[in-house]
Amino acid sequence: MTVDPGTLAAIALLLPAASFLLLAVAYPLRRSGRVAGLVSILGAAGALAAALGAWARQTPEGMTRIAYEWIPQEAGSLATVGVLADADSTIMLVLVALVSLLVQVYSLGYLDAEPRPALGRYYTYQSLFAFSMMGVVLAPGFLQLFVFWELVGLCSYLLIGYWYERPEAARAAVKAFWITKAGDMGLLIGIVLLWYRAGTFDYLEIYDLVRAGQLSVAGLGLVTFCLYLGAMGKSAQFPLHVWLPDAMEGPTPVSALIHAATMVTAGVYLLRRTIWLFALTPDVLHLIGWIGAFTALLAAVLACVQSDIKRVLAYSTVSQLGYMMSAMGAGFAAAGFLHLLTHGVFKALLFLGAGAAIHATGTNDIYRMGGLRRALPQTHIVFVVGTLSLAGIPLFGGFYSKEEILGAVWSGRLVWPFWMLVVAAFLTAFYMFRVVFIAFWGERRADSHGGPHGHGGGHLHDAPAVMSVPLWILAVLSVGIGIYFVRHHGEPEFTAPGWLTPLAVGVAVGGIVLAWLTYQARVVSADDLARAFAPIRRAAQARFWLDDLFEGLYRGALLGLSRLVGWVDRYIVDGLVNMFSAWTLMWGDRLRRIQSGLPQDYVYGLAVGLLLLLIWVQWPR
Amino acid sequence: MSTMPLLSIITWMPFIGAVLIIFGARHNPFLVRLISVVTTGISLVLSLRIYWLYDQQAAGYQFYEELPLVPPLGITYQLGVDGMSLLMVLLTSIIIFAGVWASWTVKERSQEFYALLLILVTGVYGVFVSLDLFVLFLFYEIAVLPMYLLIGIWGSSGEVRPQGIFAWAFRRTGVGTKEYAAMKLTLYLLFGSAFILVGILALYVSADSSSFSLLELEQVRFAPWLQSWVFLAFYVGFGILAGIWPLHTWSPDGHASAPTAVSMLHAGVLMKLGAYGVVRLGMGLLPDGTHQWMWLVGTIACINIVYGALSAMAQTDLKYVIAYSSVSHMGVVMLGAATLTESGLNGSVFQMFAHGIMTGLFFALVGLVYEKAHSREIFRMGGFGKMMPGIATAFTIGGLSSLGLPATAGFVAEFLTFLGAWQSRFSWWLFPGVIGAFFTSIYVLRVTKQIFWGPPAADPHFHGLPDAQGPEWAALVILVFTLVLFGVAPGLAIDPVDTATVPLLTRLGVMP
Amino acid sequence: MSLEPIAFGVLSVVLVASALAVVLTKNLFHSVLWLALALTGTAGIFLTLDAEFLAAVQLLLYAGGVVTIAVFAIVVTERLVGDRITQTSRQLTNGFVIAAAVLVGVLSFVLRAPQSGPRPPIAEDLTRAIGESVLTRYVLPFELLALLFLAALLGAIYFARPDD
Amino acid sequence: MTALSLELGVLVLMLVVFVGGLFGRRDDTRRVGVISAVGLVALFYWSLHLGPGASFWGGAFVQDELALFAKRLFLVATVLGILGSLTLRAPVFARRATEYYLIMLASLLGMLALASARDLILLFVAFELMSIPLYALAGFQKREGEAVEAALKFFLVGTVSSALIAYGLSFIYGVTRTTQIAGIGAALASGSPLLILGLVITLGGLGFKIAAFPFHMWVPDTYEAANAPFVAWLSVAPKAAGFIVIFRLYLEGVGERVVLWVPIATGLAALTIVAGNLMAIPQQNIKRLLAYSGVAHIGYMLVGLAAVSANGVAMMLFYLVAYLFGNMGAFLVVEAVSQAEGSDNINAYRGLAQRSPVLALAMLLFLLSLGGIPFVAGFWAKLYVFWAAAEKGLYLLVLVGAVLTVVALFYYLLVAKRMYIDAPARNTPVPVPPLLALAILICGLGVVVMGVYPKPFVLTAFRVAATIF
Amino acid sequence: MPTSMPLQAYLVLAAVLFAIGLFGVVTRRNTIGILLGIELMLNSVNINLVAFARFAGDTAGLVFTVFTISITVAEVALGLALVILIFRVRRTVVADHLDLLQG
Repeated sequence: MTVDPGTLAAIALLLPAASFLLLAVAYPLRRSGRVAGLVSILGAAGALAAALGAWARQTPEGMTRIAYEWIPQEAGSLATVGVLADADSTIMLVLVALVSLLVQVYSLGYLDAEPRPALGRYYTYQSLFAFSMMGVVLAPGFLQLFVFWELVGLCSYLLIGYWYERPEAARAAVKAFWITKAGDMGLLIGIVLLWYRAGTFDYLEIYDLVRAGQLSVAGLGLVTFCLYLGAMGKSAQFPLHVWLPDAMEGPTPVSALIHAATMVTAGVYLLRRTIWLFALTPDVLHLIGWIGAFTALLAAVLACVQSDIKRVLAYSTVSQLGYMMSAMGAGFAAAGFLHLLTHGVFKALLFLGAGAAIHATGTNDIYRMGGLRRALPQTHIVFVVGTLSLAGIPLFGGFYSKEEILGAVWSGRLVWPFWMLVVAAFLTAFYMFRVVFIAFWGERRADSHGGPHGHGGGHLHDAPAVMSVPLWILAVLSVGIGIYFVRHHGEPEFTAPGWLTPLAVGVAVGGIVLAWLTYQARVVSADDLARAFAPIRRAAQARFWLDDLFEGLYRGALLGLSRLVGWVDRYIVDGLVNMFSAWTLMWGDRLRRIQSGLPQDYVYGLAVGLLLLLIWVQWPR
Repeated sequence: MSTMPLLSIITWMPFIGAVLIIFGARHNPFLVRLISVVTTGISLVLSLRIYWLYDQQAAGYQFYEELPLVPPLGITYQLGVDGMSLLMVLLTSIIIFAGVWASWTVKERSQEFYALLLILVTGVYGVFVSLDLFVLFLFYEIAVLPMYLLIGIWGSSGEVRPQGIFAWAFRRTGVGTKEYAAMKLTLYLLFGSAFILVGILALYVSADSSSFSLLELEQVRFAPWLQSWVFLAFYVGFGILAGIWPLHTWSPDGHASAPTAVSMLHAGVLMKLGAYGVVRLGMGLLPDGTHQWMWLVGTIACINIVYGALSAMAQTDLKYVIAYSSVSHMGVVMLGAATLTESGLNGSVFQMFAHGIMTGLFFALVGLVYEKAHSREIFRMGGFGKMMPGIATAFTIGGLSSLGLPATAGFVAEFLTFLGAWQSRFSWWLFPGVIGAFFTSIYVLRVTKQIFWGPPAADPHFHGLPDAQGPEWAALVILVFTLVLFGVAPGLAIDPVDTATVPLLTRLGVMP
Repeated sequence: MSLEPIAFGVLSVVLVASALAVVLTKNLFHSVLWLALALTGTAGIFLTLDAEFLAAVQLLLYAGGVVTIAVFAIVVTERLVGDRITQTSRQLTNGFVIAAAVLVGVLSFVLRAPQSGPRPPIAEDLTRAIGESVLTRYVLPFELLALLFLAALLGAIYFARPDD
Repeated sequence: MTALSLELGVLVLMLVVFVGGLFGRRDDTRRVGVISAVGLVALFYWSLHLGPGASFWGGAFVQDELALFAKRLFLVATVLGILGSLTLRAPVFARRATEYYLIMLASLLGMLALASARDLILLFVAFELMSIPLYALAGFQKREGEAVEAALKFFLVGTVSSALIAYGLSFIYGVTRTTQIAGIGAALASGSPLLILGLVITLGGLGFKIAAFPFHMWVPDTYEAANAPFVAWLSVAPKAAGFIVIFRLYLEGVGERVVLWVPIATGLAALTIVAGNLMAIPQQNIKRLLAYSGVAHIGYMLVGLAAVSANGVAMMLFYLVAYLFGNMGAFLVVEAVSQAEGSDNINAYRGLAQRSPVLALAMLLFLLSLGGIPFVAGFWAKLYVFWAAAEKGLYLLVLVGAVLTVVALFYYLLVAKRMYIDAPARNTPVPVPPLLALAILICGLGVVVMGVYPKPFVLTAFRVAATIF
Repeated sequence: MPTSMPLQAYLVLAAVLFAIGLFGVVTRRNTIGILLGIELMLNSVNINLVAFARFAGDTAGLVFTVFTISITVAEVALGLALVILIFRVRRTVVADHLDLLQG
């Protein structure tokens, strides 16, 4: 029996949906906590199996499309839903399913101290997320993409706010939602505008139009820019990246899954799916490349000054997303997509690793960790593997894809972005090893014993199997990918200059060395370093005032405007209504006074009335 | 097709219930509720049945009933539904059925409460199913008037400090009290009905066909000048009920003061009645007037969307937030209609339905929260998610639908409207619409965060509150289910609606 | 040349003058007397219009009846108050303006009316004709008039009797 | 003589009352009221068997559809008025019942004759026969300063208006050279200014009777001071009679020239509606409130007149019937509450719904009917007159009327608020004397039946109005 | 000097009397005085009627006059009774004092 990849992909999509529905409707099941987790994990596992099947059966050129009518209209259907399985979507599907499954398993350990109903809620959200993210991946058209795009945003919101009783978490959740939503509004407009030109939401149909040259290019830049706005919000590009670091208020597995491996890459994935459309508007592509590179550099700088391990990783994610985007901007989507996949694996690894450390120590602060190398040897190893991948050291996952991006950007003649990315690569290696040296290698801090998760009590130990097994799987994958690419070079779409590899490896090693000198060997004083870059450091600690800007816009401009409008509505618009009614009352009172009670005044009334009649009847008309 | 007068039964069943309650259920609160549930339940079941039986291939008005009332004037009790009114009838049924459950706890004078509520519902049904303008108007008035007592007796007063240049007027009108709100709502809507009446009479007189029948008037091509002003009259008249800016100010006060089921019904269904009137009478009968004034309708709708959202953001009273969100969402309804495109109009009708359900849900929830916490002050409450997860979840789903999140009915409606807006003559309408949706996400989530998904309130008064119970669940489940069902499968609504909007647009000359 | 225009002129002057006196005199009793004069003058006008019977009715019923009742009322009220009633007027200007305006209004129509023809001759006995029509064509109003008197008197007696 | 049977019947009834008053207890002769009521019911029943067509004295007295319609209306109103009056508490209404009912019947007789009058003299005499007893009835509580004052005001203004009518009629007679009303139509065609003058002056006098603004000023004072059942009757029957006269003089057989009255009627209608409704707002006394609202209702009826068409007249007739039940019903409830509370202040109605739900419901129905709300008579009434006016293109007038309806509802709802929303001062039910309850019940039934099934009434109104044009 | 006065002359005379009567009605303070004004107004009606009747050569106007005169008397009778009554109840016949009811 042969099942085509489309069907398998659809099965992968529907399994988490089923577990979500089950958990959402079956109230007692949800309240039971771990059982709910098992249901969700079962769904994710099934989805992974189906995804792997789909991937295995997928030929590079093959394409399966399943579509059902979703919104009808007089002339056929307005919008369809379905599945578009091709090489890109199936591999992405595998990534999503894999990370989802691992994270869900990991969470059993990470969140074991949670009350049962809360845990059930968590897994319900997780299932919904898996379903939604797969929906994004498999979407055959813009509308479905948008539907699931919003749903993943919802899941992000729900999961960031999982510990909603913490004010920061609640605030971060809405902040994430609002800022991505702002971008999504651009996406929505873009979709509407594109639909108006193309008459369809379907990728393939639009692609056919583009190939046939039937899609007018004039003014298309606005459309693609609007589409890009969506990607900008979701993939945390400058200046809409501000939500992502705050999103770290969510549980760490959530950060790993949503805010590192999958959801935040949706923007990149969108560009990958529709790069042929963006190719029609080179200006917009250039802009994307510039913004991507700038984001990469900016976030790398920001990452250097963070002391919260998750925030370092978050800025790192922003930075890496910038990498991917700049590759897209250079017009070489495959390079960016490749980095998306590898980044998904090793960044999930890093987050889960950091999660293990946090779980053990009960703090996010790298300066309060220290010396975890000995206390958590397994965690240490996998974390270093992830770090090396991220830094772009050969034989590790990120090396090849990162170099591809640099090559792509160079080939795309984005010279300035290229050098920004190189600097960012240096900084990446630096800040990641800064974390490694401070948290894992440095002196053990006296106060770092035991977290709130009940595993403390004096001595630290590695995470339980449910957490470590996923870590190891990801670590192995990171290395595996790295080795795989050493042996299997894909055909690049461009020819990179020969000096690129030494340069890339060089800056990475340079970064590591600097970090070692500063934080481990203490040859370079961290304070001197800080002093040398004082203005940048201060700006970076203030997050370049971007968060303040958004806060100001929100509180000052928006809430201020709303208060003004609210006041105007109550006291001017409604005031006018009240004025009319008050006038009516007043006139009633005034008119009543002609009723003086004097009999002769009543006769006056009679006479005046008669006069009025006499005048009115002979009024010329 | 069934030979039973289904529409009449649907329409009059609540009225029968009201009569039974008045005369048969004195001092027996349970019997009162039972009668209410049974009669509205019958209406709901029959609404589903006509939804099921409606022949979408044949389209047009079905389940036709006729009974001449005043033959010399051509007034006929004439009922029928097309795809659009079908959906509205269903909406009404769902909302009132849920409303009865949601107000299970009304204790004071419950006999009168339910009787008035059911009479009101008969009026609402009547407007949606009647094909005779006169009868429609008659039902319209019935749908408005019981509101006065419902709000006046069972409503709640707030406090508004008079200020600004009209402070004197506020002091004179006694703003803030429930009596004020009730009077304002009733009079404002009746003020609107004056315009409707003039419009209807003008059409009747000019048509020269001695009939108030919609079916016959649809065949008449009225003189352009007449169309022009009659359309405006309809727009103002029905627009007041639809909450168009700047004639919307009855709605926040009214909805905030009204008891739960009344707010549900009023914001959920009655405001739709206004939009329905503009579409059915304004656009359906007056093509030239429609074309002439659509710029106004759409532009004001845009103002509604953004202005309503901003006003909602400024409120500190939960009910006012919801009330202003209705103003904003009714803007979407009117915008969709103003686009004069298939997707826009479908979106408009869909939004009527979606907003009806979601706002019904909202008001049900606000009622429940108020009942448990005895507060509507957003910034005094907090962290209810833990104590009342059911209410919190339902509120979140309603909120998400309100901000147009996919997989809820709100998204499809807004999206279709946006598509239509860009297709219309005034493509810039799209942008206020989108901005409004964004603003909606801000105020909805702000409120949700503050009350439910945020840190607990400091006030010990708000600790240990119960979740929804018993009958209240019924209301929530029905509404949430509907909201999601129609969001996931919008075809359920759009298929029948399309059979009504396409002929309408054809008559307007914008579709072949 | 007949006497009629002269009589009309003289009577008009008397009428208007006495009417003005009725509404302007301070002494109420004098007012009533002036009214009697005005009513008598009206009877004179009737004579110039060849309506002798009506002149008689006017004198008997009107001048006689009304004036008597009025005097009676004055006497009664004066006796009760124990003092002579002097009456003043209020808002003379307003009253003049409104009365003048009504007069102008009425005259604006009257003077626009086409000139009437000459007076037709009177052939028959007017009194007899009146009597006949009252008993034939106008018998119903006549009967009703009787009832009207009955009702009015019932009311008047009810009001005037000092008991209960 | 069957055509005159109603008038003769009332005459006989007056005799019976007169004789009946001579016998029995001196201090309570109220049974003559019962006799009158029974007699009038019998006459009403008899009137249903009368057909139109008779004409006497050369067309001076006609028994046409309009006359019959009006007579039935007068009879119903009077029966209701008498039923209400029988329950009056003040001793004078028991001791002097003979006078009271005799005078009332005399007035009724005037109305009956007026309805058939097609001759100026008959019209004037009948009109006065109707009016003069009203002055006596208004001041019937002659020990009460307010009642007497009201009666005097009523009398003074009324007599001036009689003078106006007589003055106007004299011009009409002068131009048409006949006392036949039928002559007006022909004469109007010539456009004689004197005729128009006469008709306009007469209209001024009639404006007093129907209480159009600004001729209405006697209304609130009289209504406030006189007893409620009498006011209920006064607010309906004489006004209806006034309208019948208007139909006869201004519309019947006038033909094309009838458009002359459109601007006048439009202006009067608009003024009356606006002024009546506005002045009603600040009233605290329910009778004054109803008085001003009654003024506004006259305005609405004038909207029908402004249409100067058969439809307009038909709709006015329908309106009159609706107004009869609604307004009389309201005043009768006022009497019931007044007897229990000793006050006509609207605050006396606080919590009535909880004290006497049925009475409150009845009042609510009457108020809603007056306010023009569906399923009670007033809704159709208002709609119909608006329709008639719209038919003639008077959209602006209709709009004014419809918008002012909202103002009217404001003060009706204020009463409803007191009955339904406010808490009662005490919880004892309001006792309603059986006869009063019967009268209220009749009014309530009338309001509801007309509201739910207006068809027969409308058809009748159309049939009646068709004969005028 | 014409041989006989035209109709208009009588009508004008009547109108003047009517206006004077009205003036009296609205200016006199004593209710009896007001009644006298009303009498003047009604009296002018009679002049009108008789004049019209004469110029039409018709008797109906004369009959009408008989009726108006009679009715006037009845009205005056009732009115004066009312005046006496109000004097008894309120101790005044000044119209300006009769303003218990107003508004």
